[in-house]
Amino acid sequence: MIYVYVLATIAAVVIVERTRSRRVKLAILAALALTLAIVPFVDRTDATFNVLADAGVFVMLALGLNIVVGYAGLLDLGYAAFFAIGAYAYGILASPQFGVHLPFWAILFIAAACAGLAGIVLGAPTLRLHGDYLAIVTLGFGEIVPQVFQNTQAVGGPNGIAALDVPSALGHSFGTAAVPYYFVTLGGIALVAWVARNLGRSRLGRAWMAIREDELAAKHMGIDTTRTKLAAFAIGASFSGLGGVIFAAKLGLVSPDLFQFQVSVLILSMLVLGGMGSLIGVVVGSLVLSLLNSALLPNINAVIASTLHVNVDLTNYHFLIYGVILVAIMLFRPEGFLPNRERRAELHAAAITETSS
Amino acid sequence: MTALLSIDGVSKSFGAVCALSGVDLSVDAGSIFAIIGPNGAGKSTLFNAITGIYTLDSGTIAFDGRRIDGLPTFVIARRGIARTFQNLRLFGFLSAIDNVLIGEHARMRGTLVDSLLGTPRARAQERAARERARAWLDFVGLNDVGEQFARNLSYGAQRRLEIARALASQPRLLLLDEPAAGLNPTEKRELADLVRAIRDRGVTVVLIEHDMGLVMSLCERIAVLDHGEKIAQGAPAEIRANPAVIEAYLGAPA
Amino acid sequence: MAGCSSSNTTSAKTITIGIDLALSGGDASVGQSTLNGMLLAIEEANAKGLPGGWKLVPQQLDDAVQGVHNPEQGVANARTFISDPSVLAMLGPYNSNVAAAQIPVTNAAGLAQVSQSTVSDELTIGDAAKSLRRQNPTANNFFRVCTTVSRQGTALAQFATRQLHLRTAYIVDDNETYGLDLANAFERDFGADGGTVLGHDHLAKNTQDFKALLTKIAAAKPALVFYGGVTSTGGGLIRKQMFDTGLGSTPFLGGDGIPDIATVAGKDADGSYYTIAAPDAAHAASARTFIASYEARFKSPVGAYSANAYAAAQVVIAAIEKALATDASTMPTRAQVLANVAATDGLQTPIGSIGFDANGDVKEPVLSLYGFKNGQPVFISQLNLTK
Amino acid sequence: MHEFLAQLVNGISVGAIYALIALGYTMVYGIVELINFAHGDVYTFGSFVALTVLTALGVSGEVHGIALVIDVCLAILAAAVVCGVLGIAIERFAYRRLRNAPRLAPLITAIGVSFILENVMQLWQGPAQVSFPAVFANPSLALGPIAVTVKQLVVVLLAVGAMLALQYIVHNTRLGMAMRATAQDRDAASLVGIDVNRAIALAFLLGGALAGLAGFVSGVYYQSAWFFNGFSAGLKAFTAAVLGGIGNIAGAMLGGFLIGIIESFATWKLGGQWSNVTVFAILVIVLVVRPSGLLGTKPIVKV
Repeated sequence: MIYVYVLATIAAVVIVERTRSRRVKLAILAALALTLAIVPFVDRTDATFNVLADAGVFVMLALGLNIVVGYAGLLDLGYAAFFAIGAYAYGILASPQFGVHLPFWAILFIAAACAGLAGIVLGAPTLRLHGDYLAIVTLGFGEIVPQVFQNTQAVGGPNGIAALDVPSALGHSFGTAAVPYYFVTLGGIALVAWVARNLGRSRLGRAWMAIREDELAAKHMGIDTTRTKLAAFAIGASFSGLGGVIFAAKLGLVSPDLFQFQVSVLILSMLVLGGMGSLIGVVVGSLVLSLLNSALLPNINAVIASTLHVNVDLTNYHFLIYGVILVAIMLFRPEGFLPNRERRAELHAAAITETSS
Repeated sequence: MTALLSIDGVSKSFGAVCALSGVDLSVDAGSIFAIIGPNGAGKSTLFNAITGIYTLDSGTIAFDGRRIDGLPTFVIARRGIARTFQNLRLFGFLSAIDNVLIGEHARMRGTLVDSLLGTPRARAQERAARERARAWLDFVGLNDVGEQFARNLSYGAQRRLEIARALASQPRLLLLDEPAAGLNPTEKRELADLVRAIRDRGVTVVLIEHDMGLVMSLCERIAVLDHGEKIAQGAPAEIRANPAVIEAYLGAPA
Repeated sequence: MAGCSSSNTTSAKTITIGIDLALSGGDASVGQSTLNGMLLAIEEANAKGLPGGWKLVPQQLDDAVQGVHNPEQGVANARTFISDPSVLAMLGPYNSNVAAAQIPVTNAAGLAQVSQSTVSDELTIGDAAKSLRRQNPTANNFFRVCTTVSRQGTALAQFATRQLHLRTAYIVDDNETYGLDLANAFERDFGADGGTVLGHDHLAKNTQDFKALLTKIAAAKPALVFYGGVTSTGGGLIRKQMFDTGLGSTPFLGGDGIPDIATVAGKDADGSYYTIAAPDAAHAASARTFIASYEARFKSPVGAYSANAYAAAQVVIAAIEKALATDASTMPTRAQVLANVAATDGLQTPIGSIGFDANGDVKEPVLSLYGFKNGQPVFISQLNLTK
Repeated sequence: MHEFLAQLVNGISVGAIYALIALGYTMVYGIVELINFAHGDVYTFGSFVALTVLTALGVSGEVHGIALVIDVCLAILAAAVVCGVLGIAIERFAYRRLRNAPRLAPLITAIGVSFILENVMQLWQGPAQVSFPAVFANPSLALGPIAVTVKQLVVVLLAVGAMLALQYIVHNTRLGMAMRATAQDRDAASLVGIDVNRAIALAFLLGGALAGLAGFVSGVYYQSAWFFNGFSAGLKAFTAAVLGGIGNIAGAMLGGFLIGIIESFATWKLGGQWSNVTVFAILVIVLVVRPSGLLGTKPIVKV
């Protein structure tokens, strides 16, 4: 069923993107929202909504990274650092270890602020750097942040912080079911996507794109590139701070090995696979990769047994399958599933220069 | 008349190469001013020094009576100096209208919250900015290309788009770096008309140009640079008769 | 639907045992051999036949994402099992932090979970464990056939001071949950037993080169080097590189994470000591049989936790069989299986007789101490701990 | 002082391996501006190829005299050739089609190829760490007050030799010239008749061969190999290449040695758990002060 839900959602958002009529768009979005809200009351399979809630967190993260990489063109290979900061904020502010028990909803704001601040602090040294030099410094921060958590016994060292508080809403505890988190991530995605959309059409968003296209020309347009870039880091990071809180609360645990380089790479892959810069693309890319990683690949034996009626053991081939899928998608759709207008044009332009040269 | 831009003893060298040495220049408000000189004379370097890309080795640059040398490029731009580039630097993968809108960046107000939440205020401002942008496109004669990618426009259109983008910041001084390069005679004539129209809107124009015909017919004052030094300054007729200028252009008499 | 399909495709009289381990990436080496131990037990039980013609079906899920064990995926897998009514019990995980994330979920669902290797004290003991079980505080559902790290640390400290008569130690750990806890336990008890700890260092992850650390240790001239960690995070390489740094003759002690260091260190493993939370194979017929069948079935030597894994599976299988013995006409409930697992006592396994205390830990843990000779493990003595 | 020197020697030896891998990163980056994330796995692949050859030659322990030279040369040759070809194959299969695609597309295929290689090696050599024969006898040479093992000497000599050879190839041969021209401006290079595809393939060949050499070196140095090693070694080596100034051969070498030394000293003075943090912190500081790395040249703003 989970595949049906995800594919239907993807179909709906793609139609929304392709439709011109504003009224039709709103109608489809409303229908989608309603359906997504009703589904958990019809389908009671907890595991399904668990996967969807996990995927939802990654959608939020990918939308945040999209601000930094897709909009502002700053290649960030250490995005998991901000995710870690958000998650640890929840670990510290809502756990028996520290005896602090702030409500989940308050921590969402605090963590977004903390992560945003970290975005500014870690972004500042990178301002003079270009392209891949920027990438390697962010990669460095991505390595440093979780290792500092790992080496700090006050936050549990390698054990991290366990038995975190269970959030509650309107006096009802979330309990251990996944569905409440599913709703929280739905809300989170809606919020983050809406903000990202606003930004993309705003003065700030255009300034990011100007920097992405030509930093020097952007300066000549009176754009304060320092502040503008820091704003990208801060806003992108704060999105992942939100995601981190939901992630930690749902898991009931934070530990440093959750935020390694692989996570940054995973989120970046979601972005590139989906189509950088395009909100719909990013959502689709992160849903597809999440599903692949947390539903399809772990269950691949069972899925093949039930669809093809052959019994094979592919547990040993996880990486191979994943790698082949990544390579194949990129070779056949280098611009991603649903690229934005600029990417499509970029590729088209490259193809023209290719044939003409 | 008061000098809008005064450049005083400006020097800049890159390693052993001296790109500018002791250049003085003063541009009156409301004029069309040309900087000419052979290739490598330091003309573009001077523009880069004005817009703060290069830090000066010595000398001062003042705009409207306030020093601007040492300020970051974006601050200089916000003071009211806009420019175009010798090798077009448009935001190629953005639409023409977005290019112009980015030009308006410094003129638009808006807090972070406006950008984040898309407040009614921000949306109203956005609509107004878009209308102004269209007007600028009309002004430079690009009425129907708004949604096309900048890089897909014809060369001449790209040149004009760059001017529209620069004008969108409502500058008081516009620096045009070889605006006529690569244009055909008709386009050059249209360019001259455009520059005059810009000046008539109260914008002072400084241009670097190689086309002498254009320079002589369009500009009120001309400065000549050679090997990083100013060798002459004056009205077109004076420049045309100046032996040092002739020598610089034709080479030292054998 | 996420992984709920296995029950639909097989015949009606099947019971699924969920297995959650890290099976790909950096944890694959130990994950695969652990999985094999479980599969072997299930295959043997099916071959022997269950009451009423029931069949056991293993369903293994990988909790590694992008090559790293991942608690979030562990929870997703646990929920997959919970969503599948044919899953009556769960085996695994390998890592303590995965277990810490899973316990609240499996506890709320009343699904028995038996782990072979998660040794962190906090999973079963004290307030920390209680807060993990908060949904259903009265019904513990998490059991483990391994002993806690603190017990191993105590045993090794006592061995070092009382039998090897070594008084100074340099401690290294791999800065992961198991390794750090073990090293801390050793440090505490070694000191309490009159030893002096000259230094305690932690490793950076994914390192191959330990010469800088060993040069520093050599300068401190310890009588022994203690290693908290597993072979793959550095145990084997450290032992080997001790010979490059003049520490070749210094004894090297570790816990049940390094029985396989000879695969990396070869003959240089001589001079190393480790504990296994089980009686020695030579002293238990069940262990000899197990090793023989394992090697015959998988054509590879047993891994560090293969026997534990086999024992954990035995616990679950026995609990299911006991439920079927009373009524084989319908599928047992999870509650029945859980009650039977909790009541496990005197179950004969390759790692000794297993029974659980109220926390879900083994009642009378037996620790065997090993050394190496010519790169082969040599049994030294058995330590009975009652703590 | 004594320990200082010993740690310096440790750092230089580790650094030599990073440097060899970093050279491959730098070659590839210099010519196609691609962070070849699969490069670390090519290096591990080299270890396994060398191991396979040594096993086939019947080497299981120390070898002496002429047999040592033959065995070592064969193992190096095999590792370098196989990895060089592997490098070309990866370029042909996963990168070439994407040369004009958005910049991040080949980055993702690189990651995909890395996963594929890791899985292939896991299936080939098993998931556990594999022991590697101790080819070199292990006496220490007294070098002043400190002891240096034969292995350490071999590692450093091979690395420096490889760098010199590479410098020669890149700067003094026609092929090297073609590579440099392609790196400068691909279109212009093809206009003057340079086979751009060949030049790029050559960069991957050389990079892969160096990774193969590094694989052999790390095998004999650590006497172990593991399918998962390449990931973190690659990350360090990439860091080294950037620290030195990516695209610059001497810079990659310098960066590699520096990172090895920093790691050693951080482990000595701060504790092993801080070594990675220190490496990356120094990287950040260096790049803030010199945004193009230590030996990288700052691009002049051309307007």
